[in-house]
Amino acid sequence: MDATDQKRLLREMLFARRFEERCAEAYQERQIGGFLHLYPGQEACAIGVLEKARPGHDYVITGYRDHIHAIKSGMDPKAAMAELYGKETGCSRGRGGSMHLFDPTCRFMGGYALVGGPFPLAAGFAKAIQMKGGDEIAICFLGDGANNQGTFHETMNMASLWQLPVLFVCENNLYGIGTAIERATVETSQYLRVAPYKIPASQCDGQDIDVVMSEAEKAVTHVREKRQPYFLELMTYRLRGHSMSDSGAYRSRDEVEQWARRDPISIYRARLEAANILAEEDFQKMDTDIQNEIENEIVRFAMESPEPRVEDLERYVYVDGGPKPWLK
Amino acid sequence: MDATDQKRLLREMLFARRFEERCAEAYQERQIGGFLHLYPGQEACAIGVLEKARPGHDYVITGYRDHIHAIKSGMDPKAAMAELYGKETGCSRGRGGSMHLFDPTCRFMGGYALVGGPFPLAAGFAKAIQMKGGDEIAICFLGDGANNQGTFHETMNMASLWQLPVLFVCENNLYGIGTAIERATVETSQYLRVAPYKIPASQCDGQDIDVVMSEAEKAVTHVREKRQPYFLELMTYRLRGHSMSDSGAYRSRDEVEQWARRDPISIYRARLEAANILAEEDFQKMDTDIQNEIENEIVRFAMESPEPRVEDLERYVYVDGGPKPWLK
Amino acid sequence: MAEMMYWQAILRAHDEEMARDPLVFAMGEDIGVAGGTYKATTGLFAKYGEQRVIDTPISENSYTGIGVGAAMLGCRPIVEIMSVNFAWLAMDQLMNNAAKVHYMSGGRIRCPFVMRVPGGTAHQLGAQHSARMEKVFMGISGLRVVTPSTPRDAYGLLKSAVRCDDPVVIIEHESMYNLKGEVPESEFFTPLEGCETVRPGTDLTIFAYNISVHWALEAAGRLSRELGIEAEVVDLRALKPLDRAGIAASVRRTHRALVVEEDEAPVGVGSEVIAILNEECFFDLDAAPVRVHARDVPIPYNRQLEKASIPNAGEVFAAARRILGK
Amino acid sequence: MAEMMYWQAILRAHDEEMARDPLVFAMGEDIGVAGGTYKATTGLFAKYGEQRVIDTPISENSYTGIGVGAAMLGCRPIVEIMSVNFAWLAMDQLMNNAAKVHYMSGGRIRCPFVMRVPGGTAHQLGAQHSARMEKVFMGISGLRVVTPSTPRDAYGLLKSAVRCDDPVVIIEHESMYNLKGEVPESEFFTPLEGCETVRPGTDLTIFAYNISVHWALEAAGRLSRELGIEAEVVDLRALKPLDRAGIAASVRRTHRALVVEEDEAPVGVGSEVIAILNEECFFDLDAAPVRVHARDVPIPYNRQLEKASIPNAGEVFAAARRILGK
Ligand SMILES: Cc1ncc(C[n+]2csc(CCOP(=O)(O)OP(=O)(O)O)c2C)c(N)n1
Ligand SMILES: Cc1ncc(C[n+]2csc(CCOP(=O)(O)OP(=O)(O)O)c2C)c(N)n1
Ligand SMILES: [Mg+2]
Ligand SMILES: [Mg+2]
Repeated sequence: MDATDQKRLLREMLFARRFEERCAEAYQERQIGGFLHLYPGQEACAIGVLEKARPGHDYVITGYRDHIHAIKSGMDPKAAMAELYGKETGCSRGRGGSMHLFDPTCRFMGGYALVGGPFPLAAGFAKAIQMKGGDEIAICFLGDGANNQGTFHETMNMASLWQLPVLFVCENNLYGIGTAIERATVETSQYLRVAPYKIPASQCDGQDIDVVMSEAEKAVTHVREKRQPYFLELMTYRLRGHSMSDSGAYRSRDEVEQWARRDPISIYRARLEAANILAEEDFQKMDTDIQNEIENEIVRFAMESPEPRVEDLERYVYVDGGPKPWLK
Repeated sequence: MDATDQKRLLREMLFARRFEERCAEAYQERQIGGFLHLYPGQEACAIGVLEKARPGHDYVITGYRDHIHAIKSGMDPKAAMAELYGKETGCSRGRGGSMHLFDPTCRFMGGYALVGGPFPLAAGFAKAIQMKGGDEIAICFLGDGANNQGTFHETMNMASLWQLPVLFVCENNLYGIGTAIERATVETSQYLRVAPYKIPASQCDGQDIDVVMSEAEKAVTHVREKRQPYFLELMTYRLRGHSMSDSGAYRSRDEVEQWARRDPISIYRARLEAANILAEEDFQKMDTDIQNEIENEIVRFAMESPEPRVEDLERYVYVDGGPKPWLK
Repeated sequence: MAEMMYWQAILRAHDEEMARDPLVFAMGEDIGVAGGTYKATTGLFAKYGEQRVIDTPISENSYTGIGVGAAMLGCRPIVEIMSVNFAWLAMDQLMNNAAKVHYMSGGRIRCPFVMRVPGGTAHQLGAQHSARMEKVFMGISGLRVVTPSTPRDAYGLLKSAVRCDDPVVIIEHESMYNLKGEVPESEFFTPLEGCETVRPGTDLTIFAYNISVHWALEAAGRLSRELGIEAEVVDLRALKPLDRAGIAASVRRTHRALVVEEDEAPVGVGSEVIAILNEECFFDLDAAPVRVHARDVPIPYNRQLEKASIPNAGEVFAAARRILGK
Repeated sequence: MAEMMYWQAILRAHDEEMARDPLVFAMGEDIGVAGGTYKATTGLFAKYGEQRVIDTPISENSYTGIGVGAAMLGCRPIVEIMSVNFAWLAMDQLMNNAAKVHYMSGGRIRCPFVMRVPGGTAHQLGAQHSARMEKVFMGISGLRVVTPSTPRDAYGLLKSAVRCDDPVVIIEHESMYNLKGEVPESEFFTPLEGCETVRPGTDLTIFAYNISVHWALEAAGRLSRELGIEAEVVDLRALKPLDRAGIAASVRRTHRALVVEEDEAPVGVGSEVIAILNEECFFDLDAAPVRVHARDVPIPYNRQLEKASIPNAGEVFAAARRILGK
């Protein structure tokens, strides 16, 4: 990977961070409502994995913590922010909200609010790919907590049985809301849980994007070439609360600080600086540019966009003008 | 185990066989309705395991193929047969039927018709035992197909996490109705599927009751003493159809014949004969006695028992005269 | 016209749609090698292979979800749930995903998903195998729900459902798979909306659906023969969305209404039809509309008790007499 | 009398019942160490320990089933489902086991199981977190379903539910946990059956439950102040079994009925109340009974659209005027 790409990657992670922080502000300002689950600390996961996949070609799905997955898949950040603002220009026309970003044009198949729900959907995408015969793969990002849902077990079995081209990425951030992993899960190493399904699996550091990319490359290649599932566990940490209403009482400040020292952006920035790819000022400028873009283009777009029309409330329950063969 | 017990065990298996065969007849005669799932071929499983547990003291639960589990748990076979006949004297007062035998007086907690449903119930019994502080254990008998249900995964995790005294017995008869295990399940050895839950597990022959008893003894002792779950897989085969409407098209006659040579009753009978514990005539007499008992006592009881009263249709929806603290 | 059984009509619809469109596929427990519990998929495994006729593990929620995911990419899965009771396990994927993804994506994702399920009380299958769950499916926004009472509709509704871009639940009936009826030989499609008058009449309207249509027709025959009462029988057929206008139109003519449902009454089809009549044509009603329905009990195994739990043609007949004071 | 919030009332009921009976225990996601999403179990973990206040994995169906199993042996579990939307995952154990085991065992097994669940539309939580599912719970035989509209009832119903030998579902509301109200200081129990007149009136009856009781009361106040119309407000409170006699008694006096439900209309509480009125006192009705209900859509995220989906006091007010022609 050359220096341009490395800087781009750093920029993407920093963009992700600032995007999420700006969301938090907009939430405080009551511009964004509902539940808001932010990604700071985990940026290297979605960005690193998808860097090694083919966004726009491969199908991507995740849970409610979905902004960065959507953007890295190719969603216009303006459409993402407008969605959070509930606007008609939002990627889901203001009907979805933070937990339900969708963009089929770049094959981002959505964020879902029920823990464990996306497992079978992802396998279903892979089934469709298999039937259609392309070289796409399906990629499913979910958390450690999700693996306790029955759908995990059921889907792993079928994905393996039917040789579905699906990559399961587990972002293990050690908590499901306020419940520590070891209080909810017997086997805390998630990649060890798929052995009975005979799905190849591995675990790696999720804070160092170079490590993520190198593991992701193997994983993606496996799925794409062998047309079989793979399970990749990334060890990570969320630096903010689970959602905006998190008390934080369930973990120590010390623990959070320890992990903050392994911030994926700092790690990568330090590496690029050490390799003389990036100077201190470059980073500052990058940051300022990003913040300006977010403020002047993205947030402004969201702010200035129109609300959906209340008359359209019942649109999209059923497909408008869908096929009615009985009328033919 | 002394000769008396050995003969008793053989008798129990033979009784189970004849009981089930008589049920099949009664079904043909339309005395029994609904779904009827019979146990021939698998007798050594329930009888062998429960021989090493404490029926009446330990809590037992299973699926719809439940007659023999119920009887070995201590249910009066008359009450079982009367239930199949839908009579008021049936163990479930004619409301349950073949798939829903219940007898709390001997702690047989029921047969259930939804595959996978009993897993959490069994863990719940174990939770109650844990709270009450006795030395009972919960024993859950289910099939190989049931292990593909989400409840398997969810329950194994919680049973292990909370150290619940529950023994899971998987009667692996290689089929779920007409689907062969390898067409539905990646890992065909079921005891290997619980490794990620860190539940001790083993597999053994389910046709030789001596083998079953020896493994069951270890399993039961583990659960009773360590107050932890255990998973025991018994390799077995059902010699009849899945239920009374089975076409048989999914397996070869050859395969069935091969397994018929490993009939648990023949195996044990031969062993007792070889050891001179049983003579040919003993067996014939045993069989005649059993058939007489079934016909003259059990079936007659069922036949002669009264039907439930239609006026009582709405009884048992709610507990009759249950506590109403707001009236106090 | 060919006479065929309900299961054969379903099989024919499967076969035609699978032959036409390579993205149509079927999945469910024992539908392939074993040919389907009610034979509705017999022979398809041999013809279309294991990629398109899939025997699933016993994992209702997730194979439903796999169907939903495949539908989101343009496949047209027909997922069979062996018995409606097992659909409780699949509600998460059906209600949270299939029913909502089109709406919550602002119309950007379509979900042409079909679930087929026999729903009804057969013969002494007991409390866990006798659920009737139409009310559950029709209560939640985003699904379409239809239910065929004849082989003709079993064919035509499945054909339409496969072509429809919305998720559709088709409720069949365990006791009707061997029902015989005329089915036109050339291809046709039954509408997924609207009710159908299956017997015209003037004195009262009997609303029914699925198996209860047969009870209603039997009762209507007796009413006519024995008492000279001419009951109109309306097969609701599409339970979601319900045809408010069609329901009201009949009662505006007959002024009396009776609803027969195999299900227990609370928050059921009967209550909904009555609420619609109250809203649409209250002052056209010459008598209080009446529900004929199952008793509010989990279904007992005993044959007599089971029979007493579920309504029948005799009860419809008696209720119609009561409404008309005859 | 002490004024307390809805969540505090629930907490108090938990605490008293757990202190009294060592077989009462609570389980659910994040209810222990984290104190409960809506604080309704705060402090219990420290007081009763992890054996009795259990943080579960995200495994709704199975921890529900574990609760049901424990109840079958005489424990009294209080299972919290964090949001009613997730209850779709637990329906198998709830509907197939909890609701049916007493009946199908011929009365030989009791299942004193309690499920608590906030059910309702809060603020912009979107389609997968805004379900209202009372109709689903109340449609199936074997369960009891209650829903408190005040802190007093939140306390009293949970107390009664824990003591009850039948499975009980308690539907709370995300937007009411901080609602304040008077709760008597001495122990009391609220009946699990029967409705309650929370405002007497003569001109029409407004039936409501859970959060809609507050809309009804607000509308009734305005009707009285602005138009001199005296509406009776009846809090249904027990949704299963519904109090047919109580429902009819009010309308026999007022002759007009309106039902407010937060849910979309089809096969809902409104339709059931109307069906009951038709059956019990059709000729007492001077006007067609009316439903005020949510629009038939998955709930959209956008605030305006969300508001437009859910009814409010203004709609109740307007509907009441229409009924009375004023
Ligand atoms: C079916 C379901 N149960 C519970 C919840 C509530 N909930 C939302 S997020 C969450 C924790 C999920 O943890 P994990 O999978 O580790 O994801 P993370 O948030 O840590 O990324 C829970 C319990 C839900 N949304 N859906
Ligand atoms: C939830 C559910 N899904 C499907 C069925 C239909 N069904 C009944 S038995 C059975 C096969 C179960 O196989 P297994 O667990 O191996 O038990 P076996 O009958 O072989 O003893 C199936 C699919 C059911 N009863 N419940
Ligand atoms: Mg996590
Ligand atoms: Mg089996």
